[in-house]
Amino acid sequence: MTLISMTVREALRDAMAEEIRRDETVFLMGEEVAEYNGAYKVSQGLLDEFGPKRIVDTPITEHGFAGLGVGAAFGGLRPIIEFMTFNFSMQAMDQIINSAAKTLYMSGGQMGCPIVFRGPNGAASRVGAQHSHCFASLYAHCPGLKVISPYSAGDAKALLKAAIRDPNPVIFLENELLYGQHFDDVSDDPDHVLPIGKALVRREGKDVTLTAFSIMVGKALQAADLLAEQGIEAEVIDLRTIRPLDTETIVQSVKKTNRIVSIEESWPFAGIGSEIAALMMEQAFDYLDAPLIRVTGADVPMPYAANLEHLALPQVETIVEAAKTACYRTPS
Amino acid sequence: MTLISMTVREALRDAMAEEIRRDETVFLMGEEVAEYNGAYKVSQGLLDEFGPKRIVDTPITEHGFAGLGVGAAFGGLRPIIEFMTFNFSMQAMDQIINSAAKTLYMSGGQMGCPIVFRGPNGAASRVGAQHSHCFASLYAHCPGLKVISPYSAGDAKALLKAAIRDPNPVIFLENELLYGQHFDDVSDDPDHVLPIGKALVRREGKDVTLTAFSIMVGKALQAADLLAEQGIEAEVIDLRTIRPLDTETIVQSVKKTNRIVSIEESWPFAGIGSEIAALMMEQAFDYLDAPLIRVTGADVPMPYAANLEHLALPQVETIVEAAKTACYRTPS
Amino acid sequence: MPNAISKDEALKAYHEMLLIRRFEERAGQLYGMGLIAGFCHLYSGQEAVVVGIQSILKPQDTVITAYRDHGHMLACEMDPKGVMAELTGRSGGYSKGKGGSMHMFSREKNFFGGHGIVGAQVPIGTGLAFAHKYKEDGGVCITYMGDGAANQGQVYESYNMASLWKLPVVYVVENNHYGMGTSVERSSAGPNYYGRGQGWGIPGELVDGMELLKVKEAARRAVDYARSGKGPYILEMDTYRYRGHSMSDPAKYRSKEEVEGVKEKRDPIDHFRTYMLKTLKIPEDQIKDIEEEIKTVVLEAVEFAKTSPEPDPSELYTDVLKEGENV
Amino acid sequence: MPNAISKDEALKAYHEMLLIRRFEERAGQLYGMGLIAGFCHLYSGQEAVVVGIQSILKPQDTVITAYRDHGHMLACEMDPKGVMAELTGRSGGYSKGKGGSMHMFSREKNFFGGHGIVGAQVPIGTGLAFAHKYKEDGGVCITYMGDGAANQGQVYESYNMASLWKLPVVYVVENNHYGMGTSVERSSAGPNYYGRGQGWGIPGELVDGMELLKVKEAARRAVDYARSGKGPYILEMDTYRYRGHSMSDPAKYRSKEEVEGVKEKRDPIDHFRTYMLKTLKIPEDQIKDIEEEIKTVVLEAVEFAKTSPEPDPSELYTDVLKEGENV
Ligand SMILES: Cc1ncc(C[n+]2csc(CCOP(=O)(O)OP(=O)(O)O)c2C)c(N)n1
Ligand SMILES: Cc1ncc(C[n+]2csc(CCOP(=O)(O)OP(=O)(O)O)c2C)c(N)n1
Ligand SMILES: [Mg+2]
Ligand SMILES: [Mg+2]
Repeated sequence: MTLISMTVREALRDAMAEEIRRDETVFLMGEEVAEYNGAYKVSQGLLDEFGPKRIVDTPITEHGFAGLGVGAAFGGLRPIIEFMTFNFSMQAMDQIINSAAKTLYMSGGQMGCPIVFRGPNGAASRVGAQHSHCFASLYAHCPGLKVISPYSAGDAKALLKAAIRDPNPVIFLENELLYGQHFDDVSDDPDHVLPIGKALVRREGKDVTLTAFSIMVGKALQAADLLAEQGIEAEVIDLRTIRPLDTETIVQSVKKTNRIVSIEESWPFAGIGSEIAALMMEQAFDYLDAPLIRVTGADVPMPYAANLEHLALPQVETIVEAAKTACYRTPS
Repeated sequence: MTLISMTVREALRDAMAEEIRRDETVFLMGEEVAEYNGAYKVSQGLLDEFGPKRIVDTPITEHGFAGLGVGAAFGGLRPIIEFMTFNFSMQAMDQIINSAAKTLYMSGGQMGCPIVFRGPNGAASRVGAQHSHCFASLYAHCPGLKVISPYSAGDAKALLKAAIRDPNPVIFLENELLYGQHFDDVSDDPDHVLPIGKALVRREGKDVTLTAFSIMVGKALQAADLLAEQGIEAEVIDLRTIRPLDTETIVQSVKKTNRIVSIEESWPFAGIGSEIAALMMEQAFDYLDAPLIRVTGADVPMPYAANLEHLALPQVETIVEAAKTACYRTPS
Repeated sequence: MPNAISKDEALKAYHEMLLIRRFEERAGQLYGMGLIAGFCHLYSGQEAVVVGIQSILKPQDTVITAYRDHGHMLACEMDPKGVMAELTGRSGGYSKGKGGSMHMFSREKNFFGGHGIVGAQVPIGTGLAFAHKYKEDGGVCITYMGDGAANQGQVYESYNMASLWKLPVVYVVENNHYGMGTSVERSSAGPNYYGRGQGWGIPGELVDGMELLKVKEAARRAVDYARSGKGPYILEMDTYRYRGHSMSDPAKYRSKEEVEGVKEKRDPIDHFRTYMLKTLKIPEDQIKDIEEEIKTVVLEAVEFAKTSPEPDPSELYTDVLKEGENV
Repeated sequence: MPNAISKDEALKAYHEMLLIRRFEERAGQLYGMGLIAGFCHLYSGQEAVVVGIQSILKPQDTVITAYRDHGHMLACEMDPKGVMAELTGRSGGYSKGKGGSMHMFSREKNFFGGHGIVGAQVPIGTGLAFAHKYKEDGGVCITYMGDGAANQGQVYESYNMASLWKLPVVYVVENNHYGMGTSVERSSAGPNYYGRGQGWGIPGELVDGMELLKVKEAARRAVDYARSGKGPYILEMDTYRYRGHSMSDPAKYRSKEEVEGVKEKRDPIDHFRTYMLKTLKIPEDQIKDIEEEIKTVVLEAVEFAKTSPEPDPSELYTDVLKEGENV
C-alpha cells in the first residue's frame, strides 16, 4: 500500500468508484450526481464509467428518494444516497430515522438497512442560514445510525468505503470547504478500509487535549502549532466517527493532559462538545485539572455578511485562547 | 387567583380556549383536533365553542400544514399547530427549523413567526419505536426556537398561554401519560402566564440536585421521597423550559448540594443531560464533589414488549441508585 | 363461460379471508384482556383487498403496507402464531416482541412491513420496486396505503420517480373512507385517488374492494402492466373498515346504520361464501370444514401468543446495529 | 379593438422588466468582483413572468418565491439599493446583510421571501392565503415555484389543503426547463405541470411566459378566480433562464444554440419593446429615456451596495428571538 496525494473530493470519488466496481449492488443516487458529475463534482466521471443504472440522477425530492433508497436497501441493494447538502436531509429525516435507523430493531434483527447517506454538512462559504446547518449532533443522538465525519482525504476514502460495506445505515458528513484540499494520506489499495468508531491522535501533546472533527481538525492543528510556540503542547484528536464515539481514545488522552477543549463548528446546545463533557464527567472526572471548554459556532442561525460569518465560526485564535484558559494561562 | 385541580389535558384545553377567546388571530390546527376533539381529547369542546374557522382539522400532511402554519404566522395570525404526536413532526422539521426558526434572523428582524407547535412527545405506553421519540434535545439544539416541556397541569396551562403569546416559534412538548393526571396548581385567572425560561425547584434538598422535565419530574419526586427515607435530601428541579435553559437555577442548586443527577427519558448521546454536564463544567466545576450522573432512556429504539419497555425507560429505582452513587453511598 | 376462479382457488381465498376475520376478532379480545397493548389496528371488512391481490402474485413479488397490517401478513402466508405473538410482545413474535402490531416483517415471505408513519411505506415500496428492476428479478412490489395516507407528499414524490423510471410497482389505495375520524370528503380534495396519478402519466382504476373477484381481475391488469415494464399503476379499492381506527377509537364519527349497511350488503366474506355455494356449487360441508379449521388455527395462535415467553432482558440491547461486514 | 394594455402600463412594465435585466447584469459583475458571494441566482430571461403578474395585483396581495428572487423583489417595488446591498452583505440591505441573495423580505411591500429550500415556499404561501381568507382582507397570495420544485411532495400537500379549503392562492410554476442541470424531461414524469392540480380539482393553464401580455391576461383569470373564493389556480409559465443556475454554474448541459435561440426569438424585453414601438406607437425616445433612467438607478444601487457598511459585529446576536409579548 502506497500513500498518495489527492483532494478530499477525489478521495471520495475513488472510494465510491472502487466500491461500485467491487459490488454490483452498490449504486449512487442523488440530485445532479450523474450527468452534472455532482453539484460539487464529487461524482466526477462516475456516470461515464458505470452508466445510468448505477449512477442515478433524481428529481428534487429528498423525502422520496431517501425513502426509495431505504426500500432499495431492504430489497438487497446498497444505496449511496447523496444529499446535495445535508441541509436538505431535513426533508428526509423521517425516512432516515424512523425507517432506516429503527427498522432493524423493530424487526427483531430481520431487516438490515445497508445504506449510506452522504454529502456536505455544516457551513460552506457565505451560503446563509438555510445552507449551513451541521447535523452531527442531531443524527448522532439516534441509536441505529452510525455517524462519520472525516477530515483528511485518506480518512474520507477509507471511511467511506467502510461505510458502504457496513450493514447499517451510515450518515457520512463531508465538508464542502475541504473538498478541494490536498492530503498525502490516501491509500491506493482498494482493499484498504478503516474501522468505523476509531478516533485518530493527529498530534501528540501532554498539556491539553483538543478534540475536533471535519474541518475543525485543521483549525485545531493550526492552533496546536501556535500553542507550541507559546510552550503548550496540545494533543489533537480527530474524532472521525461521531457515533459510536471513540471515548476510550479521548479518556486516554485526558488522563495524560488533564485538560480538554472540544471544538465544533455547530451550535453549543446539546452538541458534540456537550456529549464529550458528559463523558468526561463520567469517565475522567478525577483526571480533570480544569473544566472542559467548548469551542462552538455562535448560537445563532448562520449570517450571510462576511464579517458576521467569520464571527459565527470558531477561528484558530478562539481555539488558542480556549486552550490557554484550560491550561490556566492568562489569555493574551 | 385561586388554584384549582384539574388534569393536564384540561389545563391545556383551557389554555388554548382562553387564548383563542382573547385574541382573534389565534387558531388551532391539526389532525383530528376539531370534530374528533383531539386524538387524545386535548381539544375537547373547542370546535363547539369556536367553530371550524378557529379549530381546523387537517389532512395527514404534517409537512404541508406545519408550513401552512408558518405562512399564516408570517401573514399575521398566531397558529397553534398540533402534532398528533411529535414523532410526526419529523416530517415537518424542515419547516420548523429552516422556515420558522431561522427567518427572523435571515430577515434582519423583519419576519417574526409567532407559532406554537405542540403535542405529545416521548414515550407513551407500548407504542413502539416509531411513536416514542423524544425531541427535546433535537429542537433545543436550534437557535430561533424556544422549547418548553412542562410537568404539572398548572405549568402546562400557564406556559402554553405564554407560548401562544410569545412572538417566536415555540416547541411545546407534552406527554401523553400525563394528560390524565390531576394537579392542584392550576390558576383560574385567564391573565396568569408564566415566564418562559424559568425552572422550578419542586422540592428543596441539600444533598444532591435532581434535574428533570416532563413526566420524569414525577419520577424524580418519587425518588426524592425514597432517598429521604435513606437520609438523602434531594433537591428536585423541574426544568420546564429546555431552551432557553435556566442554568442559573441549576448552578445555584449545585452550589448548595455539590452533586447533580440529570434525568430524562430520551437517549443519552447529545441529550439534555449532556448539555447540563457541559454547563456544570463551565459554571459549577469547582462546586462539584462528584461527577454529574446521567439517567437516560436506554440507547436503543423503543421496544414494544412490556418487560423491555420497562427496562428502556428510567425508573424511580434507577434514579435512586444514581443519586446514591452521586452521594458516594454504596448502591443497594 | 368458465368461472372467474377455480374451486381450489376459491377455497384458498375464502380460507384466507376468514382467517383474517377470525384472527382480528381474537386480537380484539386479547386487547380487551390487556394482553395486547399500545396501538392495534384491525383489518376486518377489508379482507377481499389483500386476499384478492395476493392471489395473483408470484413468489418474487414484494409487499409493503402501513400499520393496519395483520391481514397483509396472513395473506402473505406468515404464520398466525408468529403474528399473534408479536401482538402480545412475546419472543415467539415475528420481531421477537420488539416491534408490536405495527412493525412486523418477513424476509422469507417478502413482506416488508408494517410501518407506523403514515405514508412512509410508499417511497420504501417504490425502492423495493427499484430493486426489482435493478436486479432484473421480474418482481413487482405491491405498495398499500390508506385514503388518509394518499394525501402525503411523499406519495407524489414516489409517483414521479416510479413513472419516470418505469418501476414495477402497483400502488393500492385502500379507501375505507376514513383516516381515523376524518372522512375522505374532509381530508381529500378532488374527485378520487385513482386519478391522482394522471398528472404523472400513471394509469389507475377504481375497484370494488369488497368483491374478491373484481379485486383479483383488476390486480391482474395492474400487476401485468407493472411487470411488463410499463411502470406503476394505481388501484383505488373502495372498501370499509368495520372496527374503529384502532382499539381505542369508539368510531362515533360514523352512524351505526352506515356500518351495519355495509356489513349487511357488502360484506366480502358473506358475499363470496354465497358465490361459492351458488355459482361454484361448492358443498357447504366443505366450507364448514374450512371454518372449523380456522377456528383451530386461530385458537392455537392465541395459545402460542399467551404462552410464548417475553423476550429475554438482554434483547433490549440487541438488533440496534448489525455486526460485521455484510458483503 | 382596444389595445390589451395602456401606454402608461406598458411603460411601467417595460421599466420593470428592464430594471430586472440590468440589475441582474450588475449583480453578476459584482459577483465576479467578489463583492457578492455564496449562492446568487439570476432571473434574466424570466422577467415577463413576474412583471406581468405583478401588474394586475392589488395592494393587499402577497407574494412569495424561492431563492431566484431579485426579479420578484424589484417587481414588488422594493428598493434596488436595499436589494443590491443585501447581495453584498451590507447593513443597508433588506436583511441588514444577514440574509443574502436568497433571504430577503419586505413586510411593507408584502413580499414574503426569498426561500432557500426548494419547495418550502409553497406551503408557506398557502398559509399566507389561509391568512387572507381568515382575515377576510380580500387578498390573494401568489406563490412561485420552479419546475424542479414542482416535484416536491409538500406542493401536493399544499394543493390538497388549498383546494379543500378554497384558499385564495395562485401557484405559478416558472418552468424554465431546468432545475440546476436537470431538464424537466429528466426530472418530471407526466405531460405538464399545470395539469397536475386536476387530481385535486384545481384548474390550471399553460402560458407563454415570455410574452408579457399573455402573462397578464392569464394572471387576471387566475387571480380573479382565486379572489372570488373559488380556490387555488395553477399557472405554468413557459419561460427560460439565460444564465447558469447560480453564478458557479457554467450551464454546459444546454447547447449554445438553445440559449441563443431563445434570446433571439423569444426575449421578453425585446419582444415587448417592439410591441410598444409598433403597436402602441410609443416614440422610441420615450423608451430610451427609460433605458437611461434605469442605468442610473442600477448604478446608484451598485454604489450604495459597495459603500454601505458591513453590519455591526453586535448584529451577530440580534434577531435570533423577538423580545417581548407581541399582542
Ligand atoms: C405521519 C403520521 N401522521 C399521523 C399519524 C397518526 N395516524 C395513524 S393512522 C392515521 C390515519 C390514517 O388513515 P388511512 O391512511 O386512511 O389508513 P387507515 O387507518 O384507514 O387504514 C393517523 C392520522 C401517523 N402515524 N403518521
Ligand atoms: C430541498 C432542496 N434540495 C436541493 C436544493 C439545491 N437546489 C437549489 S436550487 C435547485 C434547482 C431548483 O430548480 P427549479 O425549481 O426548476 O428552479 P430554478 O432554479 O430553475 O429557478 C436545487 C436542486 C435545495 N436548495 N433545496
Ligand atoms: Mg382510511
Ligand atoms: Mg427551473
